[in-house]
Amino acid sequence: MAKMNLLQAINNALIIAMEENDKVMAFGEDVGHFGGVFRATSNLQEKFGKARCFNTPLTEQGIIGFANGLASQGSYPVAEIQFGDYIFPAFDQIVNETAKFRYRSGGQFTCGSLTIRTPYGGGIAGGLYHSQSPEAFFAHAAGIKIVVPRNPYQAKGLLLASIRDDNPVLFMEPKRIYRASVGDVPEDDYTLPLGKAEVLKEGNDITLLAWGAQMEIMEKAAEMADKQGVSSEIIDLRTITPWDAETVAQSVVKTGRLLISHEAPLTGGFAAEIAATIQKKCFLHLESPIERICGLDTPYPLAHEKEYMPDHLKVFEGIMRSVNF
Amino acid sequence: MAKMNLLQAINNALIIAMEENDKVMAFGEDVGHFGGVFRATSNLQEKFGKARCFNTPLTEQGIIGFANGLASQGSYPVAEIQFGDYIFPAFDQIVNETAKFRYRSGGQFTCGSLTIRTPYGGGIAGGLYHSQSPEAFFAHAAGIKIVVPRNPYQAKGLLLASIRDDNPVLFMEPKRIYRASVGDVPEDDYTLPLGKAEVLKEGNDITLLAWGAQMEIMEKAAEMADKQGVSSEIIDLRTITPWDAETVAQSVVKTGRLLISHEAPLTGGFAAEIAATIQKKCFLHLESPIERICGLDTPYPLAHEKEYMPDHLKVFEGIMRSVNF
Amino acid sequence: MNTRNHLSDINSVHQVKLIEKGIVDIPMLQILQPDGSVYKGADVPEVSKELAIKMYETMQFIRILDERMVAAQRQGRISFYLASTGEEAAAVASAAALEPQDMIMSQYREQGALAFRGYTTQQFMNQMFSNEQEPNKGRQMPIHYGDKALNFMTISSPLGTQIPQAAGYAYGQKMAGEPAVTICYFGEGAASEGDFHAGLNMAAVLNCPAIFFCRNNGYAISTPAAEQFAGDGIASRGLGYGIKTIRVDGNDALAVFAATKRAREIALEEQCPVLIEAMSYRLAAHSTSDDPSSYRSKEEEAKWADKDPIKRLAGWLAQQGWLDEEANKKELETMRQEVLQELKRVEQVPVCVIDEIITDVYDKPTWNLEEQLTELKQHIAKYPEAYPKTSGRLNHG
Amino acid sequence: MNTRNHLSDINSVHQVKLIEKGIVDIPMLQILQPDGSVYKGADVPEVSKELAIKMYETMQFIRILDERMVAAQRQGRISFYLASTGEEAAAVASAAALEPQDMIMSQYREQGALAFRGYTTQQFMNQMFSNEQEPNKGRQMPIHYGDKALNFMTISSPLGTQIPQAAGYAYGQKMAGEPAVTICYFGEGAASEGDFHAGLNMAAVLNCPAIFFCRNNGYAISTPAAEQFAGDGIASRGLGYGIKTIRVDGNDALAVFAATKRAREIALEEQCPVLIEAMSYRLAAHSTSDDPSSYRSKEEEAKWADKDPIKRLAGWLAQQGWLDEEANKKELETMRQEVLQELKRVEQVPVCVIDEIITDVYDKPTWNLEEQLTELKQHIAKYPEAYPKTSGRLNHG
Ligand SMILES: Cc1ncc(C[n+]2csc(CCOP(=O)(O)OP(=O)(O)O)c2C)c(N)n1
Ligand SMILES: Cc1ncc(C[n+]2csc(CCOP(=O)(O)OP(=O)(O)O)c2C)c(N)n1
Ligand SMILES: [Mg+2]
Ligand SMILES: [Mg+2]
Repeated sequence: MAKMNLLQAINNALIIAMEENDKVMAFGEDVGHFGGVFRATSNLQEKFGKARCFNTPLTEQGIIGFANGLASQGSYPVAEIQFGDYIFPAFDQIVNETAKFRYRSGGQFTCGSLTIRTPYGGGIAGGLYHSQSPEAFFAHAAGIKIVVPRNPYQAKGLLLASIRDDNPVLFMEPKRIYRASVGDVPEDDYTLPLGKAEVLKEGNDITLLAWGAQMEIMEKAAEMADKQGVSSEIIDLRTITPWDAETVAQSVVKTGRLLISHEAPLTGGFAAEIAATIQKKCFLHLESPIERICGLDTPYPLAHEKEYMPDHLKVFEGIMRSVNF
Repeated sequence: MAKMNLLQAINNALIIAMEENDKVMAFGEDVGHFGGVFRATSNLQEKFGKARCFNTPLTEQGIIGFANGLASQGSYPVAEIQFGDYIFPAFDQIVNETAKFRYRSGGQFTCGSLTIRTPYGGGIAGGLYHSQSPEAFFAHAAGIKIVVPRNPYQAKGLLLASIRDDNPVLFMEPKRIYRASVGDVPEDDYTLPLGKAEVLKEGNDITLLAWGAQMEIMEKAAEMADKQGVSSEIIDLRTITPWDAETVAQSVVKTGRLLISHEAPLTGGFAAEIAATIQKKCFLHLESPIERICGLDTPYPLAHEKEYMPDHLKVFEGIMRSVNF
Repeated sequence: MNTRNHLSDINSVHQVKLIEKGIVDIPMLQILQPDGSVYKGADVPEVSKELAIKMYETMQFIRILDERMVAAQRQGRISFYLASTGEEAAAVASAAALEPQDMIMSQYREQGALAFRGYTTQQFMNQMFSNEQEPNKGRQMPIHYGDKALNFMTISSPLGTQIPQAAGYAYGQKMAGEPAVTICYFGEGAASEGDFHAGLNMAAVLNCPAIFFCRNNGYAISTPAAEQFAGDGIASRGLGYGIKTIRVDGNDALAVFAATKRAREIALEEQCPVLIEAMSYRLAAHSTSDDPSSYRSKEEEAKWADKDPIKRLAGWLAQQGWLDEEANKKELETMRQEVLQELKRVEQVPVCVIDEIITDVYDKPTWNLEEQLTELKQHIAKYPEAYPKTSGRLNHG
Repeated sequence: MNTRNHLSDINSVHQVKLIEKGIVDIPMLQILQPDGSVYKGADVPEVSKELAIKMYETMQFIRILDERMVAAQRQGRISFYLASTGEEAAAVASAAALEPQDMIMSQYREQGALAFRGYTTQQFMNQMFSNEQEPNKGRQMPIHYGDKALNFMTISSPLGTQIPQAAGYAYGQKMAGEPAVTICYFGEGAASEGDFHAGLNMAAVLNCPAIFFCRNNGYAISTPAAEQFAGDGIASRGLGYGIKTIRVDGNDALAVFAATKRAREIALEEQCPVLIEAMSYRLAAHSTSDDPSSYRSKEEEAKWADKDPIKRLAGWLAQQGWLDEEANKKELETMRQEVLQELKRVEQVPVCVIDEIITDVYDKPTWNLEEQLTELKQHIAKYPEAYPKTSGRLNHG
């Protein structure tokens, strides 16, 4: 065990993956010598050489196009997109190519070995273009998995699982807590399962569902609610697609209430999918409408960032609204 | 009044818009002399000259980037993306630029005068890349409107409204019924409101909600249900964002049941947003879970197209499941 | 900082000097004259009689297949087809210059390359009829071939996407130490996509052994090259990327062969990309959905019909004394028969069972796909007549 | 088909001929030597004393502003800053060659162009402090300026997006018959984006009067130019697009001025784009989030510090007898004072009222935004201490 922050855990996972399999390659803008603007790929070039950890030209569509080809050849690309906000030039390569590669070829060719890492989320005074949480844009594209860790331990285990999983994974890193989230992380190799949510705290009155950096906000809100005598069950979804509807449904059958929270704008966010599915699966058990505490339907503002964020106070209010329905 | 098919109605709307305002310009791949691969822009170059109706190089990101600049300058670009499936290279320009142009500049600069036209949808033996319905990918991006007409009359009125609306509009044309849908269309100028759903048929037992080419499938299914004594209220959403929740909610309060259908894959489709919102707004009125009859969570297959489609039989089954809940 | 790309080696000038079109001459490699005789002083590449005949017959086969399938589409037997008439040399002769281990990533008009690799009439038909014998499982439209055994990547409709992918694939080959390159075909239209820029630049910077083969056939559907770009073709872009570039007459099989052979040598030896621009003309309609008469003249087409690459190669073969007219006639007849027979056979082959609708989305179907399949099968069982292609084999196993 | 881009004018060659780097010489326009004296035989552009002083003082102002704001960021007074130290001539002298009606679309390191247009210290501060006096309403990070009155398009962080937009903007100016061009600034890193390719190609084909001004400063954050491209800079790409291209010493204000002036003439008269590559060096860190010491040497930086564009212009001004050292010193002192004063003032100005969180998404707030704002205001009213920036003015009107 070692104390690591989230960045160190990611770096550590990359080292383990690259040591184990020399087909694993890490690349992206400033990823090489510099180690990435957040330093997630620090020292990889020194350790594994310039051929396996390198800078690319400044083109996200190129990075993912290149990575798709490299994956289809049998290598294990771990491509970094410097900010989640800059993943959109690669949208076609991800949604039309990565996600459909295997299906269109009847399984002859795949990008299954591809992992795309990108930092996401707000709370860092980043404004419109350094704050977005784009998971929902990708959740509508069957064929890729989307994974979001909430802390260093999760980050390492889920990243190793993502790299090894035989499906392309979009691995979204909560940059607000890159350094703030520190915890015990085994130095050895381990993986955590994709597609499985985790119940962080059991409770009886309401299910709180979120992922990534939003988890600590759920915990804070749950504490507030606890003081009001409301017992929350907290679930970390961990994998956005394919998401673990069973764990969520089981919890909602028990609590009768569900609140989902994400930073991305409300409309068309992934909470909508969860709400739509759960209202169907748990129709007769729901005691109040499913609450969504999300970002506003605006671009991400800088000056009003605090107001924009689905913070613990808003989540708390949502909990109380739900239990008092 | 004239009989027009959907393509002719669109062509007619473009002519009216270009006659009225010489800042309206139509362009895209093969849009010029050829009139577009579906011929929606036929004769525009002859009528309005090569400067106002022209071919572009084959680059969707370029087309929309160019259109964004042109719109911000004060012109009225009507940019065509040849197939909805090929809009993704322009995703960054649409989601990060078009949609955020006004917000980020405090209203100083806007792409409000931009209209993006693109054919969408399956049922034409197009397989993975000539069949997609990408509306939900854009519905998560605040700042653009998304409009889908169901027939020639609607197409003309909504397209004219879209071009004149002071917001960027993604205008999605149901290509399966481009020629098949024929109807009376006034030759004069008229517009239909954006953001307003239309109740096509009143009914009491269930609300059927869809848009575009899916409307005729709803009507067919409603007829089948009618024979089983089930009275359906049919609503054409027409505008995906901002969507008319009020009209839908009013209907659901009355019928107590809702079925939403679209061709796009279920997970993360726009039906999810509608279901999530309506389960909240109408919680105490819902008598059965909201049904979603959608495409499968796979890329759009060719050989199994018929099986993939949310056809009238599947919708009918959904209706019966809902009323028999 | 490596100064290679920054200030060193740049001369100073003290008047505004415009760098303009025309300052570089990018000539076109031609070896065969229209009648098949060799240009004076031309370097004729080493081509055995066997290889020459194979190229020739592959080109002929493709012409026959194209003609027959365009007709089949008109008869409503397939939904879509896309011919390469007039451009057979570009695809066939370039493929002939490669080794089997080289990966081919094509756009869609390179059926000649696939045929040269050994794809059979039967395989072509299976794909075009989207049946269960097709390795891609009939999921894409006709002509979207792909065959892992032949190192021919499954075609994807979105244009240009294969270009950066080819750079990545080639990088992987290099890392694996394989004596192999990746060839990436695309049209001059597709070269306008952002992915072209990304792919070529990355290949150059990351030293990827890839051959970027542009078929400049003058049109992208209805859009003439003059409305596609304003530079000197696609070749002139090679310079900007620092990529060695060859322009070749795409209707001259020997020239295409020589250029590609050389490109492959460079790519492999120097571990770097090479760009080839093959000048040709799309004699065919863009596809069966297109009618070119509204955007170009019969005269223009006729001018290019005269430059038929098959005739040109035939002329050379004849001059070599390698052309056995009698044998070739028989061969053509066999091809025609085979195409007809296969057309008949294939119409009897069913599409994949419905279970395949959810496979290959992921490595294993996820719970939501399983759920959806179960529901779908129940639904089909309830309405078997509505889904005739699959209802008969619902519970096959 | 217009044959311009297809087969006419192409010479035939009968041996494989490689088109390679080095066959074109793309020299760099230099007028001033490091000490400010004019190169022998150089065409010195016509620049009045007044204009020369304005350029010089603008460059000085930007240097002062940059230094002060980097310090302010370190003190935690602003969240982010991005300096243009060493590159002032590129932005200022190019802007000086334009007319006020020309649209400027910048990347983010062209504060010099904005200052030249007349943006005041007060305006700079308002933006960097995201306050309610800022016309962009404080929605973006510091340095994302934009001012409609000055024809300076609001900056957008995603790189390269403004390049095709500039083509479109220029096309609109042309259609409107305006005697105006659009200048589009971008870095050599951003030139790797697909949007660069799309924008330049479209501008060339559609004859857009735009100046594409690339600041090649050797780095994109930590990535040196050599890992960004393998060709001869960005200028060598102009050829491929058929765009007239000028390479200029970006640290030579007079050369930048002359090149841009000429580019503007061509763009306007010939209604076509022009590409300028200005060779410079990012003496500053990429931004306040960056520390360049880990990826480049002090020696390299020192070498470039010697090429300071401000000193160079000062040398020339002195030789012209236009430099009044005393007056300049005063001017600098005034600038410094103004920056300090404005820094103080601006910290008192509030951010926009919360109602602005939903404006400008659409022309009018949609129902969902209205709903969200209402809820938000109720929420803030309930927890005013949690939202100190806005709770005080919740019901302002
Ligand atoms: C991204 C994308 N945009 C548009 C299309 C539609 N489309 C198919 S083929 C074609 C023209 C391609 O021209 P070119 O690359 O020159 O190849 P050619 O057909 O001449 O062989 C177009 C526009 C597409 N398939 N993909
Ligand atoms: C699409 C996109 N990708 C990545 C980034 C992150 N980023 C900001 S600046 C920068 C480097 C830009 O370098 P260059 O264009 O050379 O400009 P310079 O900073 O040297 O002036 C990067 C990678 C971004 N802003 N947008
Ligand atoms: Mg072509
Ligand atoms: Mg730079």
